[in-house]
Amino acid sequence: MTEQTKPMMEHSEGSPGYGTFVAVWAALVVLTGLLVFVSHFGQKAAVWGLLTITPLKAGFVFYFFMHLKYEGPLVKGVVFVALGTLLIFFALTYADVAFR
Amino acid sequence: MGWMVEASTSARGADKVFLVSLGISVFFLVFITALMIYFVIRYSKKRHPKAENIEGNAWLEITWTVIPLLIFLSIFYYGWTNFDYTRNPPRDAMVVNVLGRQWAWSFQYPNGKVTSVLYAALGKPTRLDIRSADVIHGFFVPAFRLKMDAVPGHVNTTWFEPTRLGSYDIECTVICGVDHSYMLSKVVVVPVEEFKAWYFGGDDAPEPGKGLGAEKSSVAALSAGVAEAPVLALLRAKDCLMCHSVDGKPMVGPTLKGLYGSTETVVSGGKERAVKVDDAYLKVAIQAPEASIVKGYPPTMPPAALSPAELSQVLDYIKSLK
Amino acid sequence: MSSQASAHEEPRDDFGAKLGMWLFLVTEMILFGGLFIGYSYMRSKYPAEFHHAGSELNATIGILNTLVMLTSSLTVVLAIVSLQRGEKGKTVAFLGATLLLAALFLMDKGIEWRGEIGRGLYPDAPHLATLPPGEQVFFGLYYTMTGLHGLHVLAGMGVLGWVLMRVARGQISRDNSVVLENAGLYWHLVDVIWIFLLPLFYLAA
Amino acid sequence: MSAPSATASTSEPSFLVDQGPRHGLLAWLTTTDHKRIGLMYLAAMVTFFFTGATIGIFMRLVQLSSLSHMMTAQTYNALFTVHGVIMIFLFVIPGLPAVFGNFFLPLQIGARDVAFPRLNLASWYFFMAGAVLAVTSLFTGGGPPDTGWSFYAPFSIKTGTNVTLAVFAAFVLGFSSMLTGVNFITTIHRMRAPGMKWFRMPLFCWSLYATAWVQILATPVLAITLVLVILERLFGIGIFDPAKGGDPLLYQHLFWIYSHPAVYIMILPAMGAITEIIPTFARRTIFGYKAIAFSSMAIAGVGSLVWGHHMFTSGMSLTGDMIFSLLTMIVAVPSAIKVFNWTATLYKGSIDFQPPLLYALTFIFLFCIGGLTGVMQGALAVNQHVHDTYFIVGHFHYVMFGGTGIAFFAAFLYWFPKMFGKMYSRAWAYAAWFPIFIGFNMLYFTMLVLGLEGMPRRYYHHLPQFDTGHVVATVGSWILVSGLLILFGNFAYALFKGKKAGSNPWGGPTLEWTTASPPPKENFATIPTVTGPPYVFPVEPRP
Repeated sequence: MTEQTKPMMEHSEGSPGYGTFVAVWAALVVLTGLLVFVSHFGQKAAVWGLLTITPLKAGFVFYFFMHLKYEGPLVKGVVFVALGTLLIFFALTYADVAFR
Repeated sequence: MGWMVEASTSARGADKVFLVSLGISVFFLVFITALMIYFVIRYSKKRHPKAENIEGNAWLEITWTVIPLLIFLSIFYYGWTNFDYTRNPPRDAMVVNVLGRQWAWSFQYPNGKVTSVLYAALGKPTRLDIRSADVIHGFFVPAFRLKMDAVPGHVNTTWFEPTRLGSYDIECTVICGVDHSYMLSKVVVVPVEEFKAWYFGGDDAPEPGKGLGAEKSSVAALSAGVAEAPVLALLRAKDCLMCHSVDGKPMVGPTLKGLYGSTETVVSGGKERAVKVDDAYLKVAIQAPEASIVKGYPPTMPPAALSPAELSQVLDYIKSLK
Repeated sequence: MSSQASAHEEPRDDFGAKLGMWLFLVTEMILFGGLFIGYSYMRSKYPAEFHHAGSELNATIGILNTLVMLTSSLTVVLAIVSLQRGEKGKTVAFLGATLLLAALFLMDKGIEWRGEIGRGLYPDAPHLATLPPGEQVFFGLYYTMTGLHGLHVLAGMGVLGWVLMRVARGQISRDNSVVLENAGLYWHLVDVIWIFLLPLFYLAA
Repeated sequence: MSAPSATASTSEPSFLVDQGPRHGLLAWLTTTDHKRIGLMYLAAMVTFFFTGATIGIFMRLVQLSSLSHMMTAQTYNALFTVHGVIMIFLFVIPGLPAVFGNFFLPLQIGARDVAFPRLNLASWYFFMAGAVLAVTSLFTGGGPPDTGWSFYAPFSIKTGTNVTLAVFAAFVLGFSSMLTGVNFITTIHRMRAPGMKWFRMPLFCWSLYATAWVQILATPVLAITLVLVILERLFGIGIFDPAKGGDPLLYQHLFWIYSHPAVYIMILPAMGAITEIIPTFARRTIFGYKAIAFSSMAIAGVGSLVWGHHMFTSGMSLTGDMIFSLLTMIVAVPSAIKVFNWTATLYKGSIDFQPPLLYALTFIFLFCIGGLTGVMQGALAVNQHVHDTYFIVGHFHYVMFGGTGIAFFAAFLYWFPKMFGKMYSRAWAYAAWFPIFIGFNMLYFTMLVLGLEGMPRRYYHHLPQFDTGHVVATVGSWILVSGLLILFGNFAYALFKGKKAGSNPWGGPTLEWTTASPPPKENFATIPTVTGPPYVFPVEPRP
């Protein structure tokens, strides 16, 4: 209502077309294939795949499909805070688990 | 804390931290309260009709951020060192296995002796490996300022070195069911020689700690089996009384009071049926309990190893509990 | 949004609606985050058991479902593009495709669960009780997490179905596309969660 | 607010008068007016508060040794569980944000309503549904739950009592809390009046903003934990059951990841309300506006990271113990900052010692005791002794009752004339203070002492050495309750027979005082334009 008129303009102009999203989808399929491929090289590779490729895929969905790319700093900040909090929850739980 | 007994080395450490943090707390509380009261009187509407709008003072803000931070951090450090102490038992400590279950403690010593009261030798470190058989319990000795939970699936370790003869309360501090508040016992601290005499003695070795006031407590009286019917001692020895009461109180298993002659619904093989409780049923229920569990109770009772003589003694006793 | 009788009608706040939706998604992320914390806690406790139990699952169905899920996410985002371009027919078609894919996903899931339950791999099953404790926990987590995800798929289908109906009736168009966008956001989050579930369970072996 | 440009015309009817097509109760139950929803929360919560207090009285009675036979141990265990569930989930957590937040957030930022009025009503229904479920759990299934409000596994998955339904009730209540959080954050971001910059917001709004973030970020963890307990009980999924490889400590982590931040959900809005009251009656601007605003955010942030201090005796790793103890000490700092700022706001003011200020200062005193005892038990060596004893019970009653509860009363005293347009008897409000203050300290300070002596919490039966303490505490509880009855009797009387209150009886500086008492349905005739900071004195008289 007030000073936040800036983010209102969002995607109305220059919004991406079908092609962009199909390309993103193709990338996601390829990454899935890569993940499955990597996980055949034993437990360690599977865990590394889990820790790197999966967040990358999730990032693609967030960034393009969920239009985060086209959002203002506020929505980006909200997502950042949520993920940061989760990360800290993990870290502090591991402060216990990893040192038992 | 003058009015409380410090009976171990850890208690001394904990009390020091307590007193320091108490002192700081009281200082802050008195300071803030006095200031508030003074301001309210000094700057009341009558005495000070025109307020001054002071929006803040950066230096003051920084001061009262940094000073409390430093104080709190030093309290943390002080608390940590004394805590660390209770978590690192010395190598020469005697290891006692503590088992909590609904609703009793038992203590097993390295030589296999098992007691329901914890015996410890004065000035000798005792390490406690604390386990639980069912749900979480809390092992708490106020006189030692010592507490450690008994968590099923975990072995939690702590230790103490008694500095005073006497008998001290053990209490359960984590809600564990209906008789949580009766899950009590004692630590009995005795001179080393007395402890050795009991520890290395045979089954008939004298109980240590007589004359320490231990027997005055109702708990100790229960545990020591003073003036108990022999059959009650038998039931206790076979752990029956861990789950069955003789006074009508619901526990893990059904109470034995008024049991004989009643009609119960039992579950056997997944089916329910009504049973009149008589000698035949009780014999089965004691020796092969998993075959017919009374509805509403967990199927956790182990078969009790009783000689025929003991069995008839128990049956007579159950009949007598009207 | 304020009441109908209002003399002062508030201007519609599309950005506010979207912000609210994102905040709601935050709660969903943390909801599943709690389960992920539980999973990693247990996995660090029982690495070998998780590895072994993971091999009991059918990775092919898991991967297939991942592809289904990704594609359904694509169709939703395409539906938004078409709505903003005013191509109503396409929007309806894309949303319909999403619903079909979602149904396919649930069907796959159902077949998979039936297979596992048939093999005695479900909580409190006599067979499962004979397995080492870590594997029992694995299956407990597996059913909880995939089950909760399945419920979200079902909820998402409900929302998208409702949106589809309103698009077909012309009640949602390029002027108020924020409704579809918010429904889409929800669906994508469901997709993201599945992206994580795949390696956690199916590729753990 | 220096010269807000607009005020309500007195001709508009108040929000208490039905204006829609519906009338009477139905009009209330279908309203989307934030003020009415706030009052509906208020009605529900006062009921729950007195229910919980009555249960508390019975718990105290049992501790008089001569009366210990009035109920069985099982009943006692059920009572303290129900007391905890009612007080925490139905009163303290939602108390200030749902009642005063709903009512005054839009008024203070110059808006007509919250961002999602219908969602707001839905939150109220979730709240009531949760409450109904909680009450139902007492009379169905295996009887009322006996696990304590913390539902610790594996006891909560083994006990035969009706834990499943009670836990589900808490789950639904969590939903209500989350949706309120979503609503408030969006409202604060989107609905502020023109010129109401972030640092022109009243500090109560800042505290609600911080609270809403905690509600959003922590509550879902509780939701999932409770779902796991339900699944555990229904299907035996084994995640918390050690017999199946599960781990009770995981339960504790997940539970406290929510339930410690929940403490800050309880206390932050209370601090916010106090921050409104003090400058109004000191007739001067708040000392250190930004410090207070930022400390709210800091409490919300760091407060979410200290849950492990509930687990110092659970067998957590030593590293965990150390990190959580350290963080616990750090979270005390922003609270200390607030206390210093409040005190400094009294300095060189022109203090009008009205009942809200008396209760606000009482809050500071009691909260200091609560906070400082918190610091004491944050020290690991001390914690080992006092954990799970009456010391803890005393401590958290100082924070939750002495803190949030008293702040609730202070806020009610402060805003009552605005909400209902009536004024209560100030003499009786002062009179109620004495029994409340004396009874409170007799009850809970004694608990602190009992805890140090080694009295464990949740004990039906206590050892004889604790007799005296229990008698003192029980007598204290009677005095406390008589004070509460006077306080609320005064409110009830004023509701019907109170003198008319003007639109700004206290000379409050913030926007809610510029509109009529009670406010009209649309809050403001025209949306005000804000030109300066919130606490500017002297307040210019309204035309």
